[in-house]
Amino acid sequence: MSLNAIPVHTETVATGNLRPVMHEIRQALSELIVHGTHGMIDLHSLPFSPQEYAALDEFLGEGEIDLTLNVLGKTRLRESGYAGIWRIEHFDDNDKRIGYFIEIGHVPEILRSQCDDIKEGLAAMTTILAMEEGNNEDANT
Amino acid sequence: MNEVEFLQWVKGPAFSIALFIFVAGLVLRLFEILSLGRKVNYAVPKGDPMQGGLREIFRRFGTDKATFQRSMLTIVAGYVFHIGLFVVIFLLAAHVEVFKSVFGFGWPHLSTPVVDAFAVITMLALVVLLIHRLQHPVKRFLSSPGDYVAWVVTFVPLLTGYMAYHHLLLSPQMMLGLHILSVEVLLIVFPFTKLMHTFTVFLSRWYNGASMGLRGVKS
Amino acid sequence: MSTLTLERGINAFKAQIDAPMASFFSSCVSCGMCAEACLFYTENPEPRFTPIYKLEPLRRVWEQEYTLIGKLKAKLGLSKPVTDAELAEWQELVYNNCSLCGRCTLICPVGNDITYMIRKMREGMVASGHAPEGLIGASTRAVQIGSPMGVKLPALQAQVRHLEKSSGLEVPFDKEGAEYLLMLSSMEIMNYPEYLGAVAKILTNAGKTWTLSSECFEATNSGIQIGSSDIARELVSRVVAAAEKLKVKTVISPECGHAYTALRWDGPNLIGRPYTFAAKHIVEVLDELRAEGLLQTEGFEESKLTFHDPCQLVRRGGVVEQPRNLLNMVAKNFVEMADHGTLNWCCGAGGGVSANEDAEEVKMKAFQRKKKQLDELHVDTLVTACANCRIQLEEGMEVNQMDIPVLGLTEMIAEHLVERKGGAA
Amino acid sequence: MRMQTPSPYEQTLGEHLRSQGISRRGFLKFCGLLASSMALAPAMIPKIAAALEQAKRPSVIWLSFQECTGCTESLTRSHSPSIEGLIFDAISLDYHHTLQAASGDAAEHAREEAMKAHYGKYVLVVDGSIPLDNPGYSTIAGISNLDMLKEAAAGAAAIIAVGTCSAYGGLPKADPNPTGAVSVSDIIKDKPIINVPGCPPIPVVITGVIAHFLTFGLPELDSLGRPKAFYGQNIHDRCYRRPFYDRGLFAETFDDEGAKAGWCLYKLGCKGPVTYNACATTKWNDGTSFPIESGHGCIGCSEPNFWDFGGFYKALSIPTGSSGQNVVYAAAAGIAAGVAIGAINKKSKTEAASSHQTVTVEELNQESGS
Repeated sequence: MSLNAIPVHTETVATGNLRPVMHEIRQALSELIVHGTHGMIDLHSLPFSPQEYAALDEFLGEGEIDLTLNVLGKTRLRESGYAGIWRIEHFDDNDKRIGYFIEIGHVPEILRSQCDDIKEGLAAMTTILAMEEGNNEDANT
Repeated sequence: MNEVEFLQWVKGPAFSIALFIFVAGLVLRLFEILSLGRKVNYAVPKGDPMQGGLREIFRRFGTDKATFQRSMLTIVAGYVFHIGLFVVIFLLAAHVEVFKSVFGFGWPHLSTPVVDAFAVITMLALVVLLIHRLQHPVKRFLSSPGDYVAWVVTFVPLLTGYMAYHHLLLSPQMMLGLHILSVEVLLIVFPFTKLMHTFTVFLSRWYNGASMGLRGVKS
Repeated sequence: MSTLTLERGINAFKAQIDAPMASFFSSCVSCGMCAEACLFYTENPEPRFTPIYKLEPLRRVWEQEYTLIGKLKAKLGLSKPVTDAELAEWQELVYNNCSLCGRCTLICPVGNDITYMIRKMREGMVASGHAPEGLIGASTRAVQIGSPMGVKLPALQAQVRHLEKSSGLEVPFDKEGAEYLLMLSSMEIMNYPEYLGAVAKILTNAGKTWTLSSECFEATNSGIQIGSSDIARELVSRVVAAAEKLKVKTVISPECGHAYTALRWDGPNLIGRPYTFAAKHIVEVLDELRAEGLLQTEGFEESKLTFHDPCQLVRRGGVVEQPRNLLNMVAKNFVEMADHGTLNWCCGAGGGVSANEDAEEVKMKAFQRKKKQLDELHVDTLVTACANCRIQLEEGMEVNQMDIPVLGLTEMIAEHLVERKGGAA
Repeated sequence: MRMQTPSPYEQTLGEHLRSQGISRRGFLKFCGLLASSMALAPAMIPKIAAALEQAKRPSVIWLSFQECTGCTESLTRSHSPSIEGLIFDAISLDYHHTLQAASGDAAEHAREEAMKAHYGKYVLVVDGSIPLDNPGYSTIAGISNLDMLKEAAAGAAAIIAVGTCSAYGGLPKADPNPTGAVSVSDIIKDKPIINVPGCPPIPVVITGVIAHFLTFGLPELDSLGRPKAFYGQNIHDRCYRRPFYDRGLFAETFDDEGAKAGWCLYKLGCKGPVTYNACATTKWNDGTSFPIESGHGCIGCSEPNFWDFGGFYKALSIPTGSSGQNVVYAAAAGIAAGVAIGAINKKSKTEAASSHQTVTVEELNQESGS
């Protein structure tokens, strides 16, 4: 049984955190333009009512990008209606959301191909190529 | 003793002791007063002492215009803090629960922000009255340590209660503990200080009113 | 011979303290409002003249003797015993600066009867030898001569003879079974002899039987003013004895405030039993006659006049409407003072102040309150129903160069009296 | 969770995760979630990543004393590969008598080995309280809890007291405390102790504390020895029902309209206002809800002596004694004392009245003349 099936219906409540978060996002966006700094806000660490989550969603709107990454479970990246503001939702293997961040930046940090991974890939590619070439040489001989 | 143990202590044994002293003290003080007795009055009454007594109990909540003008600050600030105290003590939900646990029945409460506002106004009125007491030549002259003790033990529970509610300064346990402790101090000193007027005011008004009633004095 | 000592004073305090006083002391929150209610403070604003402060030694005795916490404080040395020097210091506060007017008692928000306590405190002051000279003299004359002013029977008899001769009225002495026994105050005999004539005229005209007593004509009671129940009892017993001997129905208290209190309220308690007669103030008697139609007047005073309520009549006696009923019979232009009736301000000389030479300066200061009240009104005439008030008011007017005549209410009524057919006259 | 024998070469955590096939992206996601779980600002994520890269996999010895295994259950019930699972994987759990495959002498041997090999470096985790009345009340392999704790604590770098029992005595210590139960900090005074109370603690808080210890060392603690990062939040301040409290809207029973409307549970005994824990934000069961959200007041399980806090269903403000009865006794005592004092007063007054000497004018004049 889901929580919603229990006949407890919370009246609309305001924790008072919505406005400050909106302003924090605006501030981070202007920081991005002026100093180029990345900003991140952890929505899970704040008390938010479902209504406030919905209100924030509506405020941010939908943008052009909606990506899903497969990293330790899914991670969904959505650009908001405002360029540079991203919603980042981390899910576990059971598609349970375990993290919810707002990131302010040109590209979400996690989307970039990471140096370590690139290095590892380079190493792997080099090995594979070397092995293939080795095989070819074997074949040629 | 950590904060939680402190809170547990003030809610448990300390409260029991304070309540015991308060109730026993009240009863004792009433005996102390009433045991001194009153002589039979042989004068033929012109009016009903009982009626006069009851009338004065209520009439003295008000005052004549000239007296009001002469003692406006004392009366207005006095009223404000007395009403405020009543609201804060008896109409805060958390307090109603306490009374319910003592008496076995409760009553409706006001919403917390309303009581909160009353608490602030009450504290302001008390501060105004304290300043007035320190400044006014008669009040300053009349005031004994007992008057200031009564002020302090009334003010501190309001302040600590306000701070506990708003989670100010100390941890909520500590503040709530201090709040309850300050109320216990209030309860303990209550019967033996000026605070006793809470009850004797009705007795005094009744005695005075009965004398007035007997003489047929209508005010 | 035994002497008055501190010990006897403290003992008197202990004996006087009762439940109401314990309650009053427990209730005081030092709000200071009684100061504003007291003309001895408002006209001379020194904090020590605050009514409740005048009781401080008594309060301490109560706390030390009759409260657990007080006993503890005394044991710990936190509260010192009351000393003789303190009582000497307090004499000025308890006698010179209090007229027992009862205004603080009326205003006190917690309902403390401060006046009652001052009266009780004077018991201890007397017993410890801290009563003022003037009141001691008055009490001594009252006990020894029969009048605080030293008026003896022959003086009254002479006045009566003069009155009978000039008015043709009969002024009976010692008439057994008369309805009324008329009591007088020495002040009336000495200062306002018209009073006796006025009453004689009204009572005779109303067809009432009345008499004076040759054994006791003085209604004032210095024992009440000095605050000694022993002396007050002695004095009031004489009135009771005279009234009971003559088997009168009613004893009429004269135009005097504290005589009324002494006779009407304190008397029965001093002798420890109810009277066999009624005690009434002359104003009450006159109003009864008016109500019965036995008192009719004609003509009106044209001048603008106001009425000074004697404290003992209004605040301590409940006589508020009666003088107004009477005044309205004869006055067209009667105006009230801003604070009147039970809220009236004292003349400044009641409660023994007038008999206390130490208080002469103070009582003129206190009169300023009455002056302010009168200055607001611009009246031509001031009427009152207390000889003591009247003397103080006249003196105050003179000192302050105010040109307002002070009249006695009874005399004013007598002047407008219509002769009844069938009246004894 | 693998039981591993200590290897001479100690992998760093970063290396360990990578060897588990976790990509750098995964590592970043992990660090982000870790920051969130440690209640750290997202700006700390790069620092966490750097610290984790360098951190050595620590040896952990887990001792269970007077406990119900609820704390371990709390941890193991979290779904894998959850964030807490990953952290747990990142440590070398060398002894945990409920979880380890070995039993009997072999198990105890593993503990002794680990203690010897990592002396001064291992992390000691304790759940359960320690009975002091009689060592026989709780023993493991014939060793009393007290002895085992003292021995294990001697070589520990730090102690993490998991659960309210080990942190504060918990349920075993509840009045009348039949076993004389005490907390770890009552016994061990010379080692850093991190209290992770809760009955049980939130799993991610347990692992978050471990992660914090690995990345940044000892966390900042409050006056009750709890990491401020997780226990700095007052349940009441963070509660989504707080607005109802502020408006004075309270459920009076568990099934009234107020309860159905999700009003504040203060009157039903909620101890949120004096409780510090991360429940209101971190929540339970993979973020599903927390007790208040499910309609039950907070019982204050992360606070000392919560069992004896005047009843779970009594409002916080209610005194714990039986006040009604107290008032009756007090009134009776007051009457008894009052009657006695009244009698003394009356006697004193009667004596004063009877010793009164009549005042005469002769006396007055004599006195005034003198």
